[in-house]
Amino acid sequence: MSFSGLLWQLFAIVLALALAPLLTGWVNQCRAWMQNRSAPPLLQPYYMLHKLFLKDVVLAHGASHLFRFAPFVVFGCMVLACAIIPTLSTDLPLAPAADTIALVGVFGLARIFISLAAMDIGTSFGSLGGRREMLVGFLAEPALLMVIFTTAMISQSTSVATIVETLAHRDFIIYPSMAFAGIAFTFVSFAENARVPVDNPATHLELTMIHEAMILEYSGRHLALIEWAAGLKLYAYSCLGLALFFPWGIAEGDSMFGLLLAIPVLVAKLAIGGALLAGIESVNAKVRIFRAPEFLGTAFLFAVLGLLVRLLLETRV
Amino acid sequence: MPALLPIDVLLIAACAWLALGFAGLAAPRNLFFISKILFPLGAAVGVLCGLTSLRFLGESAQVAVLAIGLPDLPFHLRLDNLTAVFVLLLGFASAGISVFAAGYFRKGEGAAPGLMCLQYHLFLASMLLVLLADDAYAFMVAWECMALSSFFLVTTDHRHAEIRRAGYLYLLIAHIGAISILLSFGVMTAGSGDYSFAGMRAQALSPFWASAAFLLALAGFGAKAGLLPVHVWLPEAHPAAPSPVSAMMSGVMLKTAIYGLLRVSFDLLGTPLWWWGVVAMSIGLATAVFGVLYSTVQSDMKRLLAYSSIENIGLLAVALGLTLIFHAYRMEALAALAMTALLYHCLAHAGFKSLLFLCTGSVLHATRERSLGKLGGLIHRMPWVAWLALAGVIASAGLPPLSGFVSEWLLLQAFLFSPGLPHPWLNMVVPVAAAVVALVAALAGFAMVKFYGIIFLGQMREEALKDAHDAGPWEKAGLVWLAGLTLALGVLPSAVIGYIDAATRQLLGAGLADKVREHGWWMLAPISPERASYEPLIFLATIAAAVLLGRQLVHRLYHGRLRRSAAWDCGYVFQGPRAQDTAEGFSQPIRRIFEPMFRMERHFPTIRDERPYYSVKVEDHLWHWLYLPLARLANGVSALITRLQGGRIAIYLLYSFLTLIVLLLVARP
Amino acid sequence: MDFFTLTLAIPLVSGLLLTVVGERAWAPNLNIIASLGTFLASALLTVEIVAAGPRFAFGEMFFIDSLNVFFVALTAFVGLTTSIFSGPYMRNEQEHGKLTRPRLRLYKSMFQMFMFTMLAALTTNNLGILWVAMEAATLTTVLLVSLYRTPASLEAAWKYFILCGVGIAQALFGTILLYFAAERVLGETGNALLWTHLVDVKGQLEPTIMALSFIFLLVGYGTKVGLAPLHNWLPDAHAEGPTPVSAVLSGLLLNVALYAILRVKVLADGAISGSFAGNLMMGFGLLTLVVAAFFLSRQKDIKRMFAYSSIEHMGLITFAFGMGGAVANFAGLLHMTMHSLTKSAIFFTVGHAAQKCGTQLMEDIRGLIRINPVVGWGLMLGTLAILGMPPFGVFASEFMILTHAMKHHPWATPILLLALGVAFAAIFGKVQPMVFGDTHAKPLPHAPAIIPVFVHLGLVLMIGLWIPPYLTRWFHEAARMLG
Amino acid sequence: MSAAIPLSAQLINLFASVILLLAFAMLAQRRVLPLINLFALQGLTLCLSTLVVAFTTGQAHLYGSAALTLVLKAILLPWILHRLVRKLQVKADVEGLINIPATMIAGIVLVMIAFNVALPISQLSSAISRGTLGIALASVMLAFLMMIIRTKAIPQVVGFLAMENGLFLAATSATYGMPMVVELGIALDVLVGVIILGVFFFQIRDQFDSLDIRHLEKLKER
Repeated sequence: MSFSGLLWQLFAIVLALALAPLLTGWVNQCRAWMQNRSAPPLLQPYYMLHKLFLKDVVLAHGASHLFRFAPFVVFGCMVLACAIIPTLSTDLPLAPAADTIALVGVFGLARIFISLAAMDIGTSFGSLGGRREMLVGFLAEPALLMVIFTTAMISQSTSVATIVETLAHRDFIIYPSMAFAGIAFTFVSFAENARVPVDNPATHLELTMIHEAMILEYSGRHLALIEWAAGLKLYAYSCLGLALFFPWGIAEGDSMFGLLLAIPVLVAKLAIGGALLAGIESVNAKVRIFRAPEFLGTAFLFAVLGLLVRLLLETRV
Repeated sequence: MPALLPIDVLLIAACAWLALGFAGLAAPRNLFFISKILFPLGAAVGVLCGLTSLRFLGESAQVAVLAIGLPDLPFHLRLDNLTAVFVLLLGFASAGISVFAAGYFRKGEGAAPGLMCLQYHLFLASMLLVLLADDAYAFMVAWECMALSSFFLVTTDHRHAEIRRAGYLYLLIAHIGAISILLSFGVMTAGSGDYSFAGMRAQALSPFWASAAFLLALAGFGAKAGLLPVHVWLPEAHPAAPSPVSAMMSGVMLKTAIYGLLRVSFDLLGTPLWWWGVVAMSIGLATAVFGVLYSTVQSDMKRLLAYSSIENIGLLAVALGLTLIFHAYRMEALAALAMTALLYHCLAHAGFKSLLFLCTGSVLHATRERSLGKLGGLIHRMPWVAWLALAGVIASAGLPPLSGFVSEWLLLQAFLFSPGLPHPWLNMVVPVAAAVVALVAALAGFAMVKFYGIIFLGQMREEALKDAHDAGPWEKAGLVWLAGLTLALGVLPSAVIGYIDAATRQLLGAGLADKVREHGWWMLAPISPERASYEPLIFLATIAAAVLLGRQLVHRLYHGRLRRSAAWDCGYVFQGPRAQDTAEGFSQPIRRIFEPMFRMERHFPTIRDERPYYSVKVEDHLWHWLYLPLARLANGVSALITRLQGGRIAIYLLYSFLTLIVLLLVARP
Repeated sequence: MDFFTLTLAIPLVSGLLLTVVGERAWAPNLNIIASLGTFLASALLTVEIVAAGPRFAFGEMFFIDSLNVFFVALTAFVGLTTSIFSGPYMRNEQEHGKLTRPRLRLYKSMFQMFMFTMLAALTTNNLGILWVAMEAATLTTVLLVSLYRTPASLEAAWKYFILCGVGIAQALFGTILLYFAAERVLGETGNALLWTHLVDVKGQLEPTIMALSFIFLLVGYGTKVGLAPLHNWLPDAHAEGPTPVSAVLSGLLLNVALYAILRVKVLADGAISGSFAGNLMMGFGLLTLVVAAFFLSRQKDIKRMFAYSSIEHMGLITFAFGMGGAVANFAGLLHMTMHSLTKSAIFFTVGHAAQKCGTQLMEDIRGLIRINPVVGWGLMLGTLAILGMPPFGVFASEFMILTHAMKHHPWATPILLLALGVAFAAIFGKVQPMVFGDTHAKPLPHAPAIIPVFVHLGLVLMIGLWIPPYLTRWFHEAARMLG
Repeated sequence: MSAAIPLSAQLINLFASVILLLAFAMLAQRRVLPLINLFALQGLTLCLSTLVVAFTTGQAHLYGSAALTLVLKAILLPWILHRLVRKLQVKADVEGLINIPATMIAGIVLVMIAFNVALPISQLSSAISRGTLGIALASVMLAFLMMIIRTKAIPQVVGFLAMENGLFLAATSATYGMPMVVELGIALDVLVGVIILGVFFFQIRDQFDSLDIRHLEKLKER
């Protein structure tokens, strides 16, 4: 770990903070285009955050300290997640702090806090949202772990940095297992980020919402932080997906050139990814809440299959 | 005067616990004396035990022979590193529980305090003796004393029929388990008649008999630990007991069963066979899935925790199985990893599950309510308990940065490196097991959110909850101690592994400590940092920094204004407490997804109902598939045999006559 | 007068005396004092035997060695505690109108006579006298069992008399056969029934006759031990007699009958090569154990249930002696001791419990711990002890029996454990609600004598944790004698 | 062969056979008073057989035994039983659980068993009592059978006493008598037993208004 490494780490975090709302805006824009709507401005999320920060917090009478504390924790968790996922470089000082398993743990921690906060006021929708979020979570989490296991077995490591290094800088080998893992990962990301087949971030339709139901009672800076954290989560998942399945372009070591090159590559990859995400969302319909377990169960199965394929076909590779 | 050896200190501690118990009997109704003097002293003894074993860990074994026991088999005691790890667990966990208990017992509740004091300290002393015992007789005596004293504690409030039933079931299964353990010991002596553990170690058993011994031990200790299918007592007994006792049973007593399994399979039996591990792992997985699923659908807070204990025991059995597999194939580094996960999870579970049970105790005291359907919103009235319970909940859900995550992380790491096993079939199965473990961990989160959210968050479901009060100073102290342990185990894994490594090394001949120490005390990297690493302190610091910095920045750049208003709830007007999810409602998705796993009796309201209601009762399939048929069978046999006693004297004479004639005709020297 | 004479004379004399003065107010005290005297004499006798070795008395008529002196001491001790217990118990019965003064007189004198017959049976050297004493013990206890003169008690006594009478007749046939065999070796010297002489020549006794004789003796005395399927009198007699009688029946009479079998087994083992006698005893023991265990779960009457528990333990002990060898014999002797002490303690508490609740039906006995915690805890601990829970001594002996069985007869272990498990489930399931829970019963006019219960349980507890060295020596010697 | 058997042995065998015959007769007898008489007759035969043994072997105490048998079994006990029957006004008919022919067949089977069992012992025995042991065992078993199939108290007791007779036969004829002290003890026990039983009969009759032991079937497992 070096001073410059530390600087780059900080830069990665700041970049994440900055890029996350942009990614959300970009996805929204793409979606609007594909759905023949007039698109909101690309910077709309920033405006929203700014406005929300300006607003007073209106707190329900029954809210406890946990309710006020939770947005910060969720935000903190997402910052940490973005800090350890190699976006630009694999040589991050914070990377050893948490490997992929711990990364799943971070997401889990955030989920627990947001669900608990949702139950805190004691409204019907709040607890409904909390319950559904945990439902999605308990199915998505193991699937994600299995995806990670598949990659971890290839690289003999659970450290994200090592995985990326292995995958990106070895001779190019086709791993069939990675295809399974990739599909599973896509499924999981949709569910985790409250995207269409499972949830719809753009509606408040009471009977179907998950994420929005949980944050109904939030306002002002709390809501801003949660929205920001949601953006960060999308960013983190995207970066994780890119790092696992399309790792090329991420710098190894802290050579200035490599790092500088990594920024535009990342932006480009994110842009493509975001557009794809919007596309998939647009061609799909939201499923009933009880189809979500099937959807995620499929993801889990794919992930396990990936693992088995890895063991069956590739152990001697 | 020779220096006091650690084993002597522990013996003195056991005697001290006994003495404290009998001191309580001297003044059975003097609540102040018992709760404010004896129980804190008991806690001090617990700390002493913990510190002694900390000091001891890493040293070579010490033995002692007491002058009591059978004529040719006096009590052998032995303190080695495996024992020391569990004594550590016992000492530190019991210290917190004892302090809590000092504030918990009140006047006019259940049995006389003096009696409770005796049973409680007897329970502690017998657990210590279980860990120290080095021959079958001493072990069985201590083991059954432990069962007995805890049985009496469970049935403290024996006026309720269901508590008596729970106690009966508990003691019955404990006894049957004990019989199985005794048989296992018997097999291990291999007919030499030497029932000291040293004698058993010296035997070289054939694979068949070694397997028999292992399976018997698994059944016997499994009955104590709550492994499927002999788990049925656990969800009955834990809720029935007073909360400190539930905490002690769940946090500490279940671990003695794990201790026994470790002792038998690694110490007494020598080299394991690979399929033992598969058996242990399969049972463990089934138990874990069963436990966590049932835990999510409970409506009684202590039952929920009890099922969660079953889940954790399942995970421990999985870790045990994995260790056995690795050890059987001489992959000692990986075996050490899995065993470290196992021991770590023992410690972690002792901390967080005791903490949670004690929290339910405080809630129970404040509200007199155990049913989740009648609680809610207690974070406002009981902030201490609520915030400390949060630590337990996070740890129990296996989330960073607390203790539960570390052990889960280690376990998953062990799974991850399982390929390379020489057995292709195993190679395939083991990762699937890892998937199940992941599923279980995630479901545990579901259960814990339910537990915490419904008890502490939301609106109060009953009017009376407004009078709830926070825990008293003693209770708080106990909770803080255990929460502190949970946190310490969460953020200082390398240091802790440095201690428990001695036990791993003793059992497997390999350990993690050297590799872990290489990379500094803040980093946990069991193999190498390139392969996997976890730095909980930095992890925690980063999140904390983000939280604080975020808050400061937001407040500095914008403002910190806040006002209160009614909740929004999509404009829905009727926001009474009944609009919230009930305990049953919260778990509805689980019941629906895993429907075949449960035996449900549901009542749905119809249009014609005058007073419509909905109810659901979840029961255990195994109870109906295994236990009731067994009971019917025994009853049938017994009905058949009772016909012997028909009351007619001529028939009785006939028996006698026939016996004589048959013997005369058949028996020949 | 030496201690042995005293041991036999005190119960005989006081028994006769009590038939005369048994209605006086101080008669119960006389009963206790006589029992105390017997106990002291037997204790001193024990000391003497332990110090000086075996001895004869009245020529060669009586013979006291380390085997029977231990039973003598145990019998005298349990007799003492039972007489202490029966004081307030019988007074309560009298005030409930169940017994009249003449009956009480009969009770006291028969109690002492019973003690005498048992002590005589234990100490006699002559197998014929042994038979006579056993029969006399039956007769005295028949009177004790029918003490209440209720239809049920008469029925129980009748069955007891007929079944045990028939049984003991078979034992007599066995004794005659034994004499027949011995006579061929020892000649018509009149010594042919003296055990000490028989032991010296046991190798020369005719095996065929000895086998036949042992079968008759086993079936005969086995009826009295309560071996299945000869046990049918036992639960009735235990349930319908006064509780102190149940205590001594279970605690002492069964032991004495088993002792008689043991004495004969030594001879049979000497005469017959192979383990003919041992196998028979193991078979009976296992059968008894299993049958009794399954009987337990359907009991409604508390005394009946513990009677079946006695049968079960007798089965276990018989099995232990059947296995033979130093360890098993040691364990069997220890188990006999533990069973006597524990079971009589249980019957003491059961007596008080039944008296308090006015019934022997278990479903009507509830919440003992609330009426009288001492009785409640006594019953609970006693039950746990008899079920073989450590740290009580029953576990110590069961541990030795089981481990020995595992070593030498592994096939029997599952059966033993099954029976013990079933018994545990049955007894504990019934006792727990009796001890715990709520109740409406009222206290009794005379406070129960509860010290005997805790003295017994205390001893049992002590032996579970620590067997005194002299006791060990004593057991070892006796076990060696049994071969 | 037959010439080799001395007269005394022939006599003993004869008496033993008579005892066996009487045992069969008792098994077949339906009425109470003749049953008691048969029992007395059996006691008398036993006494005679003992006398023969005493005379042959010259053992003094066997004369005592014979006298004891005469007094107790042939006179005292039958007399007590007679008195009891009169006092208790027992109905004369005896009801059996199974009919007489079946009982007889069972009895014959029993005799065969008994002889078979006693065979190895008889071969060991000295010539004088060869076979008596088998007969003694057979009469014990027949008495046992009688106890099983009779439903009234008094016949059951008679069966019990007949069993004692069989035992006595074994003790005196097969083994030339047990030591006197044992015989005295046995006799005392039998006497006390019968007295106690007599007391019992009155109590049972008081309680149940009958001596039918089928009333005594209340104590059982349900």
